[in-house]
Amino acid sequence: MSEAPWLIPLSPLIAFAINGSLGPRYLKRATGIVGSLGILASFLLTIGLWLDLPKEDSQREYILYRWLESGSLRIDIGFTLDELTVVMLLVVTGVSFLIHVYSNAYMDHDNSFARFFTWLPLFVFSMIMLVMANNFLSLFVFWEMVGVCSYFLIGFWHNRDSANNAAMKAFITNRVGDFGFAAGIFLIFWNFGTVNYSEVHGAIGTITNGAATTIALLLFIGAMGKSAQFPLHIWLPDAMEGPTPVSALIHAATMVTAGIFMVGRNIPIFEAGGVSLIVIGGIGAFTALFAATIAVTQTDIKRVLAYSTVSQLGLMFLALGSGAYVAALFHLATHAFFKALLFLGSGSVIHSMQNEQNMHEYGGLKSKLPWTYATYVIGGLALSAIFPLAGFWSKDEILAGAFFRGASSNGDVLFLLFWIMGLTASLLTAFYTFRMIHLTFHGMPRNRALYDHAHESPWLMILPLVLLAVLSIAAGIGLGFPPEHGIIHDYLHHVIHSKHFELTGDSTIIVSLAIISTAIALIGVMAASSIYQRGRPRPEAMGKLFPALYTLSYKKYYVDELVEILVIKSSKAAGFVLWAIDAKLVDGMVNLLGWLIKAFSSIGRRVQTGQVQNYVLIMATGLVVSLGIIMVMQ
Amino acid sequence: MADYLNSYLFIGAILFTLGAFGVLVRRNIIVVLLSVELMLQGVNLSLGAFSTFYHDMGGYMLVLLSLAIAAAEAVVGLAILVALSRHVDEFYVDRLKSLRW
Amino acid sequence: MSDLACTWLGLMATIFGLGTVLLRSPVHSALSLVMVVFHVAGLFVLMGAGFLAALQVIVYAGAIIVLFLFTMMLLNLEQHDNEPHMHRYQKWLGFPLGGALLIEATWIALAQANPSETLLGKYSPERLSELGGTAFGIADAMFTSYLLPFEVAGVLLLAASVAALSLARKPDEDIMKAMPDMVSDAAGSMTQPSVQESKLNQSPTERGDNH
Amino acid sequence: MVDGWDIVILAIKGLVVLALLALAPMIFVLAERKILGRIQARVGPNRVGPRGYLQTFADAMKLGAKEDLIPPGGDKLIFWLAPLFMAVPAATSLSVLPIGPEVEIGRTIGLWVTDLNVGVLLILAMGSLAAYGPVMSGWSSNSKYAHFGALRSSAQVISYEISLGLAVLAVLMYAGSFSLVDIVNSQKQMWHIVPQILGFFIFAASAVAETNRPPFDLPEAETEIVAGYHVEYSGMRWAMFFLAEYANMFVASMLVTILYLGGWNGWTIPGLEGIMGVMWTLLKAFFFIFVYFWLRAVLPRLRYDQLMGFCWKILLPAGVLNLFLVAILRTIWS
Repeated sequence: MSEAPWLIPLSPLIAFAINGSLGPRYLKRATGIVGSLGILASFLLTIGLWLDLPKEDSQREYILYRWLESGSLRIDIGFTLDELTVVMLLVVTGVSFLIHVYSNAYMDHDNSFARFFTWLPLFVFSMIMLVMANNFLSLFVFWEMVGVCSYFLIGFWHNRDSANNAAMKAFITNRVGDFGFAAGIFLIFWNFGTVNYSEVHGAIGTITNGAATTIALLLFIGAMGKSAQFPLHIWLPDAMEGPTPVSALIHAATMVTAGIFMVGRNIPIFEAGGVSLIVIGGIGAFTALFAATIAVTQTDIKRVLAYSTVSQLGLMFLALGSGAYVAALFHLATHAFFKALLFLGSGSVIHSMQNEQNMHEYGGLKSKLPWTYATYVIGGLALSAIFPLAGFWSKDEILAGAFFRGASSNGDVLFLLFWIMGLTASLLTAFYTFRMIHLTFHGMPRNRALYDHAHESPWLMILPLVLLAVLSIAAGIGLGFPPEHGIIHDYLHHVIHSKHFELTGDSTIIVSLAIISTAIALIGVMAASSIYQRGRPRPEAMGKLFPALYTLSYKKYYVDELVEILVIKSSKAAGFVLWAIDAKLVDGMVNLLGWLIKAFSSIGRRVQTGQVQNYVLIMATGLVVSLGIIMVMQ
Repeated sequence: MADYLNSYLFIGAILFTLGAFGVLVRRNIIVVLLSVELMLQGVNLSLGAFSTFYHDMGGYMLVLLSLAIAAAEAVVGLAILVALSRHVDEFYVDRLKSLRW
Repeated sequence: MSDLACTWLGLMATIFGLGTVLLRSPVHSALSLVMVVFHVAGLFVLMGAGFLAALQVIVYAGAIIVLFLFTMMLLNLEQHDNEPHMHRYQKWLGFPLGGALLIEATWIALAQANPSETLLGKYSPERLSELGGTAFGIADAMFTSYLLPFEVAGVLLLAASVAALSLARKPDEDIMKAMPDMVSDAAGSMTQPSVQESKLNQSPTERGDNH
Repeated sequence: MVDGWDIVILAIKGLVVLALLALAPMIFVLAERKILGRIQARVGPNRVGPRGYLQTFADAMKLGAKEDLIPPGGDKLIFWLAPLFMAVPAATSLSVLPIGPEVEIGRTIGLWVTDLNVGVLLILAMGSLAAYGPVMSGWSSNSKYAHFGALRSSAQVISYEISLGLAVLAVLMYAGSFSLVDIVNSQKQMWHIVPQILGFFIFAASAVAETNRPPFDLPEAETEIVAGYHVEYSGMRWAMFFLAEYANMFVASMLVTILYLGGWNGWTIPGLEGIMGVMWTLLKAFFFIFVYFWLRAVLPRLRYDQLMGFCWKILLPAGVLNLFLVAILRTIWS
């Protein structure tokens, strides 16, 4: 497979082309099969690439053709073939395939079935190309294409205003991040004269610390946009307006992980960039805690999951900032499994509850949806990081990484604070996860009409859930045991390793840290069970205990409103001022000029008789005169 | 040899001047167009003569291109004439003043 | 022999050129131009460019001027042979300008008395006979150094034919019926100025009906 | 090296062409009337001379004796020039048509008047000049029928010239020369009709249209516009139109023979190549003249829109296709 890696993105592209051209008229429901097969082919080819990965560094770049050449800028359509690519591709194509299968059943009643299966493979194609790119420009192009596809998919139900607004919000918020990202790429080209990864990484030592920091921070702004870090996280919860499989695809496996991947791919730049890692860790830890506190009070099942995703992405950035790079990617993979599971599970619930998303309308669905319930609990346990499920292994490593970074001699004490923030976040994570599970599946049904109609989803939706549940159980222990020396560490160590930080302690510390985090998660689980299952204390009472805090959390800290005031209103005001200047001053000057020209030309226009022959006469006179001058001169 | 070139160029100059005179003086739009063709004849002759005496194909090529341009010009000019006849039924250049606003 | 031929052809071309410019009837002018074309073609033959001569006759005489005659007959143009003169100064300025232009053009022609040897191109008579004649020489040049102008000329011809079609086309009545309100605006704006114009330019029609 | 004999031979050749121009139409007219009669189950002319063979001479004498009318209100000069514009191009075309191979009669003599290296172009040029006769006569006659005939004729000739030129272009590409003699010589192995059967039909149709013959005889459609552009002519002037039409038919037939049917190439007796060559050429040409008569007898006249549509929508695309095919064949076989 390393001879023809272009086959991997090709098959989703072909699926897109077939579905896009023939889908609406001829294929109709068959587009789902075409799309799924396209992704499956891609997944199988990725496995082929995994088994056939080149061992030598020199073969790890595959150039398909030269895309453009301008001055010293040379861009190839090329692929990076290394372990990081393989891991990302396995996660992306694998989870995407399961989501495609699931969508076949989930979207069954939608009129725009073919359109859905047109954008979905294109999205996966863009993501694959993003992951496989060998230079920043290709990365940027497909980074944008992912954004475009997400725009189409979030706004899939385009006759809903809320969906259109959410799509635009996602698109525009991402533009803010992309601005930083593009500026970072310009700086890279400015400093290195190339945008190829390997050349840039090789030459990283030649630039000053300040330049490297600037580049790293600008790139991180891009990552913040795509991976929904505070304050650019606002698009992600709104993006839940898209169909649930889209939410799963965008927010679990693919799009939001692009930022993590990008930082992971460019570790040398970030390590060279001084304080950038501390900034990354700080923003990650803050976002993790911040989003978790919001998730605690949300009532919309998908919104809880959305804030949970933001929170988990924050943890991944915390890992990257701490230098526990492999842990970040490990968590990326496990998170992809259990978050996709939870999204698809919530999709199954929503599907059976006739598109009701408010958890206060649920309750007691355990018996109605046994399969969904079972897999959902597994996913919830994994998200809460309960031993020995997948989330435990990866999250534990992240927190351990932060602790070691803070505690070690060459580390930074700030990271101990970040560690505590991460611990608090995981407490809240366990709490809101089980709050969600209790509200949805346990207790008495709160809406009888919906409850009576509820039924278990078709097997085509259950099958991906079961597979993901198995992965959520096994992936952590399979890949990450023993801690710091699991399969994934050995595999990725070649491409991602820290030059600066040795994040290991003796085993007693590791074990005690694991016990602490598990204990905290269990506390969260038990608190949720106590409040929402037994009603001791009652949930309403808890809300009234700290009304201000509750409202703050429920209103998402008023970030949207702040943005509205700070960014939108103020831009409008500034725009009004500028408009006034333009309309009065600039236009006035231009009008004055125009008036002057008009005044002068009212004299000059008398020359124009409207007769072509007069014009020709004047022209001929000019010719005769100029020829005459030449004649006389010689 | 050189004398020949001169005589061809002289004939070309006469034809060109006659054409230019026609364009300036005649009122009938179709005669004006014919005079333009006459100017092109003069130019073609000069180009052909240059080409022959300088042993270069450039002049011949330009004659060919000027043939193409003459054809295009005649076609468009006559189409305008047809359109004129349809709208104003007027073929004297000095009465067509719509260029003046 | 060829001195005589050159003089004769040049003289006749000049006479017919004068005829083109001065004859009252446009049809006579056009036929006079045909004769000019023949004589110019004869001069081409005299130069040894028979291919060009043939093309000249085919394109100019065979197509362009026939097209002129066709249009004249189509529009009954020959009826308007009394030319009114509204701007006499144009005519009186035309004569001195024409004379000056002739003097200057002649001067330029005479200035070419000695073509420099260094300017000679690669298509010497030997080379031409090696290629197989003027036609082959032109083909040789056309598809090498003059390929782009040749292609552009093709595009020009296409554009001209499209332009002629759209200019000379009658307003499409089917479309008018199909889209009444949209076209009524367009038709209004199309016909209105012409109505105004014909009113403004009202003149006694001198069209004698001979039929 | 011009000696006296050359001038004598050239003079003889010229005389032969003139004789052809004058005599061939007479024979053709008689043949046409006889053949038309046969096809339409009539007898045809049968009064003057033995079995009516002298009918054409009687007609010619009658025309010569007729009064030469000039319509009032017309343009005398152009009315007078128009028949010349018909006949001169036809005669000029005849002068470059080779009717046989080179023969040895004391010296090497080609059976043609001149062998121009742009012979085909000359014939095309003369063909395009043929538009002037109708236009001038139609305009100067000051008659609406003549006017219509002239309009139709000019539009038709310009249009069909294009498809004609496209078909000829393919032949030129195959032969690699503009000279008619070279073209005939290039068909020693294989006549051009074999690879260019499509071009042959395009050429034949266009040639019929160029000569204003049925079924493309709209410029002189008797039933609609009486006789078209020459309705006002009488006497010898009218005879000149008549002459020119038949001369043009002869030129077109010769051209088909030379361009597509191998000219004088054919089975021959050693020693008699000259005579056999002339015989072959004329035989092929006469066959095509017969086809002209045949078409007139059996086909109805086209409508005007059909005429234009046939040219622009069928012949022209087919001509381009033919050019492509021939280019491919030429590349493959050479």
